[in-house]
Amino acid sequence: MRVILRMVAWRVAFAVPLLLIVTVGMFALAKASPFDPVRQYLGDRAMVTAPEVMERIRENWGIDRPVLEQFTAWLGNFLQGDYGESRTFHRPVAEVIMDRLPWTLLATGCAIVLMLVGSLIVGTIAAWRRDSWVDRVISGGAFANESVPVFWLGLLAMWVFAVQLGWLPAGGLTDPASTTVDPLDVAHHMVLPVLVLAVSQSSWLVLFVRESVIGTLREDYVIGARARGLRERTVLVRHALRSALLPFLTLLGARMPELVTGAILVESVFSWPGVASASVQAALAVDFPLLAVTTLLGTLAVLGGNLLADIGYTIADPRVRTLGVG
Amino acid sequence: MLEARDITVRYGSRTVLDRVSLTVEPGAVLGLGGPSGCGKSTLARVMAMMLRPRSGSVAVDGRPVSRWRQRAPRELRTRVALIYQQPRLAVDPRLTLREIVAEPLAAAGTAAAGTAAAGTGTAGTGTAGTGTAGTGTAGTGTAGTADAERVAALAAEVGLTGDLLTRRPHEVSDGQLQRACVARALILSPGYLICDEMTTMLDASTQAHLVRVVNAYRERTGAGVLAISHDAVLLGRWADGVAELGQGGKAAVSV
Amino acid sequence: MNRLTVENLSVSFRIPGAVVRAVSEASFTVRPGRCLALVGESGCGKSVLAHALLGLLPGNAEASGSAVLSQSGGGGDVELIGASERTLAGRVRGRAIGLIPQSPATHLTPVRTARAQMQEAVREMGRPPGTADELAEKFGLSPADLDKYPHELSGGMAQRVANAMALAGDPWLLLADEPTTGLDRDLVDRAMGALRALCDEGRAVLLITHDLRAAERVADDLAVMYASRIVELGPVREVLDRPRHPYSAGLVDAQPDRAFVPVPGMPPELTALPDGCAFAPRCGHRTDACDVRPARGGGDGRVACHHPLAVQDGVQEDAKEDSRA
Amino acid sequence: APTPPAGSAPQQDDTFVIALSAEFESLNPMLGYSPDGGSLIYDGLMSRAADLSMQPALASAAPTTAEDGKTVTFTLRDGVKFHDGRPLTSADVEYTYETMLDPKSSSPIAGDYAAIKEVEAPDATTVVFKLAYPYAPLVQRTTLGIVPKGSPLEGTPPGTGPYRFGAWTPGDKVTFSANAEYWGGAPAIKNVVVAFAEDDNVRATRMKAGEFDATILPPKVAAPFRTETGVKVYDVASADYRGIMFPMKEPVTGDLAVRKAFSLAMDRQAMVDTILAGAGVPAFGPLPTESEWNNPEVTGAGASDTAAAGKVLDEAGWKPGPDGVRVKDGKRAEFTLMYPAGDSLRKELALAAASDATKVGLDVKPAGLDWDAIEPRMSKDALMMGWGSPFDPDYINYELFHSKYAGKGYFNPGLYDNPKVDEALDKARESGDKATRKAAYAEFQKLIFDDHTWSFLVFLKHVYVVRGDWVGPTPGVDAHEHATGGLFRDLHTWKPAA
Amino acid sequence: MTSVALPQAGRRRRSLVFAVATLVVLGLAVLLVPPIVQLDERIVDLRSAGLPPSLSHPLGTDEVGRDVLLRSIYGLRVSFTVGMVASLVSITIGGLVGLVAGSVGGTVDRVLMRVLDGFNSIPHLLLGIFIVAMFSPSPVAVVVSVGVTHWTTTARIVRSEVLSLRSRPFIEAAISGGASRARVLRRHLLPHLFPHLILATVLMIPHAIWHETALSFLGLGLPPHMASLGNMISDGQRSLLTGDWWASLAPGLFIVLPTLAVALLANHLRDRLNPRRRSELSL
Ligand SMILES: Nc1ncnc2c1ncn2[C@@H]1O[C@H](COP(=O)(O)OP(=O)(O)OP(=O)(O)O)[C@@H](O)[C@H]1O
Ligand SMILES: Nc1ncnc2c1ncn2[C@@H]1O[C@H](COP(=O)(O)OP(=O)(O)OP(=O)(O)O)[C@@H](O)[C@H]1O
Ligand SMILES: [Mg+2]
Ligand SMILES: [Mg+2]
Ligand code: NI
Repeated sequence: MRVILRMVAWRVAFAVPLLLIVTVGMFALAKASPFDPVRQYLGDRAMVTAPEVMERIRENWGIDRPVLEQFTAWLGNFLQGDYGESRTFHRPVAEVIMDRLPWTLLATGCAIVLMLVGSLIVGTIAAWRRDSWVDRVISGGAFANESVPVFWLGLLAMWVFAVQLGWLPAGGLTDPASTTVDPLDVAHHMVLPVLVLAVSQSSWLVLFVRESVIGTLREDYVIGARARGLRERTVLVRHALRSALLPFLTLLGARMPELVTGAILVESVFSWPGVASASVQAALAVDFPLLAVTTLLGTLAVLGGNLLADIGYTIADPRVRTLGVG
Repeated sequence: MLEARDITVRYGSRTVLDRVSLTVEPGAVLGLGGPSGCGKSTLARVMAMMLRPRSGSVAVDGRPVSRWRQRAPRELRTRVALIYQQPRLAVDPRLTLREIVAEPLAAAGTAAAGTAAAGTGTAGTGTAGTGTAGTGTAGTGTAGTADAERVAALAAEVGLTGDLLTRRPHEVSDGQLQRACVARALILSPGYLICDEMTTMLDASTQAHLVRVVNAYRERTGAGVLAISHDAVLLGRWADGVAELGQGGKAAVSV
Repeated sequence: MNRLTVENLSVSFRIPGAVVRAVSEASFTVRPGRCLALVGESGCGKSVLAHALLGLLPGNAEASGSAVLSQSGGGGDVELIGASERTLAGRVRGRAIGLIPQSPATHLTPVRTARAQMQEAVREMGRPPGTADELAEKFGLSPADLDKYPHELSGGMAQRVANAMALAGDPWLLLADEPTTGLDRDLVDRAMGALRALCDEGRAVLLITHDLRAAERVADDLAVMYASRIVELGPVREVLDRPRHPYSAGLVDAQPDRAFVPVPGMPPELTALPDGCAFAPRCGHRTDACDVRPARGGGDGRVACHHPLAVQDGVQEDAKEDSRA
Repeated sequence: APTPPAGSAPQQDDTFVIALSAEFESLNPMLGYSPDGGSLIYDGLMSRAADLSMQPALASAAPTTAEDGKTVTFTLRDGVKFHDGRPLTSADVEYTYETMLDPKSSSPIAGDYAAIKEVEAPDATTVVFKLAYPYAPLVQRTTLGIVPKGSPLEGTPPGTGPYRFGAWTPGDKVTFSANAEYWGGAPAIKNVVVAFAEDDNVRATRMKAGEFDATILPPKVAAPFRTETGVKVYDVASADYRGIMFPMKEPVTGDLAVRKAFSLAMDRQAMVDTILAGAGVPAFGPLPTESEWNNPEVTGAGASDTAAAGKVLDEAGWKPGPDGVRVKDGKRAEFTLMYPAGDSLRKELALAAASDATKVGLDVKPAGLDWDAIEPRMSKDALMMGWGSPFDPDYINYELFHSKYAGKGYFNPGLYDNPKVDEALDKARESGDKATRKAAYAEFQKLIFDDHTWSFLVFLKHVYVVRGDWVGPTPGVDAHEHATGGLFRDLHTWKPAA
Repeated sequence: MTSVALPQAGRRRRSLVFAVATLVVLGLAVLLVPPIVQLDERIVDLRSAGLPPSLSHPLGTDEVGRDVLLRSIYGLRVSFTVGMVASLVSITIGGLVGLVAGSVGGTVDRVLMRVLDGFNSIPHLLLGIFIVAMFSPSPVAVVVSVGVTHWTTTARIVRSEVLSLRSRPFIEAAISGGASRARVLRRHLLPHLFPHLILATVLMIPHAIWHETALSFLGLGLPPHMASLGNMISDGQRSLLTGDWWASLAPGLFIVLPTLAVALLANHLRDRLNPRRRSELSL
């Protein structure tokens, strides 16, 4: 317990400078990128906008001022709780985030849970029935799944479940015609995106679980557990899988950025009004105020995910605990 | 002289060893007994520089040890060889027995191996009665074959037949594995040998055989041996003196 | 009545370019109330034999012969060799036959405490939760030590955990592979006492050990194994006091409280066992007859040797005489 | 209102769901929302009918323009109320325009209204536009929606249009409800939802699944809907063209013969048939044939004419080299054709154009780039462009072809400079007389056609897919951009077919 | 009799034959076809667009009349090179960082892990976009952008395994035997990590190809008209709706088949690396 508390404290202490560095990095990237925020802001209209008008917008935004000045101004405002105005959405950043974040959290949260449980079960079954057709289908499917763009998977799911079978709505947060946000309706609309996000991100997890369980299944302690006459399920879950959890937990933390990328695509395929899809628009439009906040959120998610993973494997593997992880 | 002075070890808040001192003289066999769980293996790890004690000091031939585990100087580390209590845990499951025995040689590089071999002289003159002649003249020929021969000789000396050397740990019995561990410990000609329950799972004949091998080595090189065992009879036959570690980690050395 | 009858059990391992004959034609019977001790040179196949009885051999092993488990409790006889995983897991392992593995530390799942694993075994065997502590107590393990993770256990503690855990399912037959490794004198006594008590309660124990003194105290019968074969099998006192196989005699003599000299020579390679007596190359009585493999014979079926030692203490009878008899 | 795809019956409920590819950036006219009309919430002073004629909307009649062409006066319609109940006054109009023009607002459309010097409201129903220079297209520009005075730049102010703004779930949809008091009559469709789905395939799939009532799709993706019952596909002509802009100051593309041969080599009909799946027509100039301003002389053959192209090149001294590529004075007839990488239509057109060009010995290398990478190279390399407005011909063309704009951003990046063109454009812009303007534009079209300033390739047809049977949809001529405009501009007049 | 069912040797052999055959056929196609049949990437043939598979076009033609098979073969060459190099780059960086962080520990570990968090904070897609945008789009830029962003996963896996391994007694025994830090890493830690590293490498290949597509689509990767599998897949996206399935099936298969083949080979390799598995199969 003390180890964990100390770890959390360390992480929190590290988080502040890290967040600062990440924003500076983001700012530098945004500056170095060849994208022109004004052109992106104007979109199609950029073509028919006089250069003088563009110049004026640039001036209004202050993006012609020195880099350092721009950054300190932004940081100052940020620390005072003023997150600025999103250029892509023409609205205050705080509002954009508040509108969208809950939906992203909801969908990705569900997807993470589904992904975890699903890949543990599926991966273990594949390892257990190694080289059988079940294993072949699972691991072949996982490799194929990793080769298929998320986008495709989304369209395919939509085609099957929404068009052909008509079981589930194909997209959106609620029924397009409804004017209220009914939880049941949202849940119904959430099924496909959550499923697709979970499936699209689970190849690594499934295969790594399989790999590790295959490894542990041949260890003496699993034979020991068998010798005790434990049920196969107990042997599999509490001995083989339990000891194989380490890389899996790590992967969870490490796959966070991939999950965000997946969320971006899934949100855009299923017209899910989350913050992830907004972040790509923000990046392409070099909408720094929004980009900075989405990046900070992303950083927090990654830090949180990694911290949980680290705590997880300190708990999962007592041998690591004795050495301590920083 | 391998000397441990006032060693205190704690795991978490539990004190396992409390100011224990122990000295292993070159050329002598010191037995160490004590109830199960009293900290004998822990003390062995401390003396092999593999565990940093909470307090206390270890000195090898008068040289105090200030850094531990990986950081301890190589020559000090290899000066003290430790035979672990659990052979299964102490070997890399991916290596063959031959690689396990040869590993310290390979790690030292062939130059060091050459001197090690030269230092011990005939390695294979075993008591095993196999008649396998050791190569007394190391440094001649290619270092690689010298190493290989040395490994083969040592393996024969501890009673490992040739077919076993190509197998991996899970393909041999625990006793065979333990013998490989003994060979591994001897291969760099350490000045001190710590045998943690070396013979505990071996049949009487093999046990006697290994004790002879260690004794022969000790006599040949003047190495000091710390023999940890529960078997008072065995220690009586083998050791020059026996120290008793009490429960709670108090040492009551009775030589 | 419960009984385990092993007949002509052989186990071999396929390895690249060779076959390891780890157990050859082993035959013996284990009955309730009796303790059979199995001793022999390191690497002669004792552990493999035990694993074979529980169907725990790796994939490259081949077992032949038969090992029939008869149980009075119903369910009929079970042929252990070649039994299905389901039968073994559901009826045999833990419940009918318990195993104390030789390297207890590696047979514990490293990421869970000893207690968690112990409780689990007790629970799955349908015994009350308190059993875990009771069993630990039986082998002199304090309940506090049960809360440790395997890597925090000392060698002896791990051994005690393993001993206790083997009894979780209250099996009538215990296969104890070196159950005293790493235990101090008191604990050895305690463990041996516990094993003896088991036998006295009407259970059976197959005790694999290197500790002949301990075997002498606990066991009823003693089997000596050499190079994959059981070369001598008889009442424990008989065998220890009057070993008839030269190897048995050497083994007895090698004890620290006796001569403390090893049996001369190297053990044979199990990949290239001679056609004749495997001990012959190390044997002082070797003759040409030894080129033919001796069967366990000699009236009481006790020893497999062409030149068994005389029945009288320390006096060697002429080998030819013996075979005449 | 999702109806099961099988159910082909017209709308059962009163909500109509339109799917668009791009989300509105804002719903505020001052920030550039729907300045060309077609907004559901707002009305401009004038509005545009399906035949592109200008009709008074918030103005009671067409405006009067002073002699010098620099003062334009509107009188407002009586009794118009904003959705919040406030009556419309000229102060609102003045506020809307002035705020939009205020540099501080950073309004992206401010440039279109550069001619306006100031807007005055002498009394409650009169609005006077003072112009910096005579600007005939002003009337066309007054389709900009009017908001109540004092409306902030953020948020969605009330309008006077047929629909009230309901709610906006960012990233998902915007809902509108009918304005029963609309001055033009209450709409039959009571609720409109505009949902956003950027990807064409996604829109098509969700349309198929019955989640949308109407959407706009690329022709190929729309094709399967043509055979579906209960769904109607409208191919709406547009002024939306794709063409290749040549850098005029470069040695190869600067040569008229090269440009002409290139244009002759284009198999425009194949492009229409294959790339546009038939939903388009070959283009030879910037104005569609539907436009009253179109000069019919500017035309050509749909198929390629490699013989003629070869002849043009031969005559100009471009002789085939050893590798088949023509050479003149040691200069290979090669140039790069850029296209925006994310736009598959332009990519396919660029590839088709490049392969057609190779057939006459021109070595054209396509390059798919991001717009930001394209921008600095526009004066050096040819570019697959897309523009087109069916409204006043002054729109865009002035900036694209007038030498005044040479090198200014996306305006005339090829540095085209023809004084005669400048003159024609200026004349047409300043004249209040339609006949004069028409003549000037006819000349302008002829001049750029003869110069082959651009190789126009195709006009697209915008394909709308609408579920249900409706009276009211009237295809007009679409512009390059088509948010809720286009077919949906008169949504409030749509009624279910009996 | 055995606790782990021994898989039929025949099945294993069949899968090996399949893997090798697939790789050989595709490899030969990639090596031999380009020199024989030239592909001019800008040439399209609108008059024969969207043809279903036939003798002259075994896998049909795409939306603008290009032969799908020929493009797939060219695409395979480009995409697999990019995918493999990117994968190796990321695995190498990740492996090294993970090894160092895990085995050195302490401050080095902390700092490396926070650097890693920093990299992870920016979604791959975005970081990739910026990286490619800063250099000019080319296969090298794609490799860099994917390699530089994807090492983090490997690094974390390796680190966690190292952490767990280095407290094991056998590592201590090696240290005690005089092994240097580097030798412990190379000889004792690395081989234990191989299964994970191999798996990660194989999985990264299709992932890198996918990233290449995403970047190309934004105008930042390979030229969108270039014959790469990623481009073909994104071009073929519509075929789901328009019915010319062959346009996307072929490039899809060209990604999945070699990936599966490599995965199968890797499977066999991992069997050889697992000592117990190895003896079970008598390898
Ligand atoms: N890594 C560890 N973490 C926590 N406690 C430990 C650890 N290793 C050993 N211990 C505890 O330290 C004590 C001494 O252990 P050690 O292994 O030194 O005993 P020992 O004397 O060798 O016993 P045995 O004769 O049974 O092998 C035991 O109580 C054990 O539980
Ligand atoms: N998986 C395997 N593959 C090949 N050979 C094996 C395998 N397992 C064991 N053996 C061999 O079988 C023989 C018998 O091994 P076993 O473990 O039964 O010995 P043991 O009698 O228990 O010895 P010890 O007293 O040393 O534990 C040994 O020679 C060993 O090398
Ligand atoms: Mg110990
Ligand atoms: Mg054994
Ligand atoms: Ni990625």
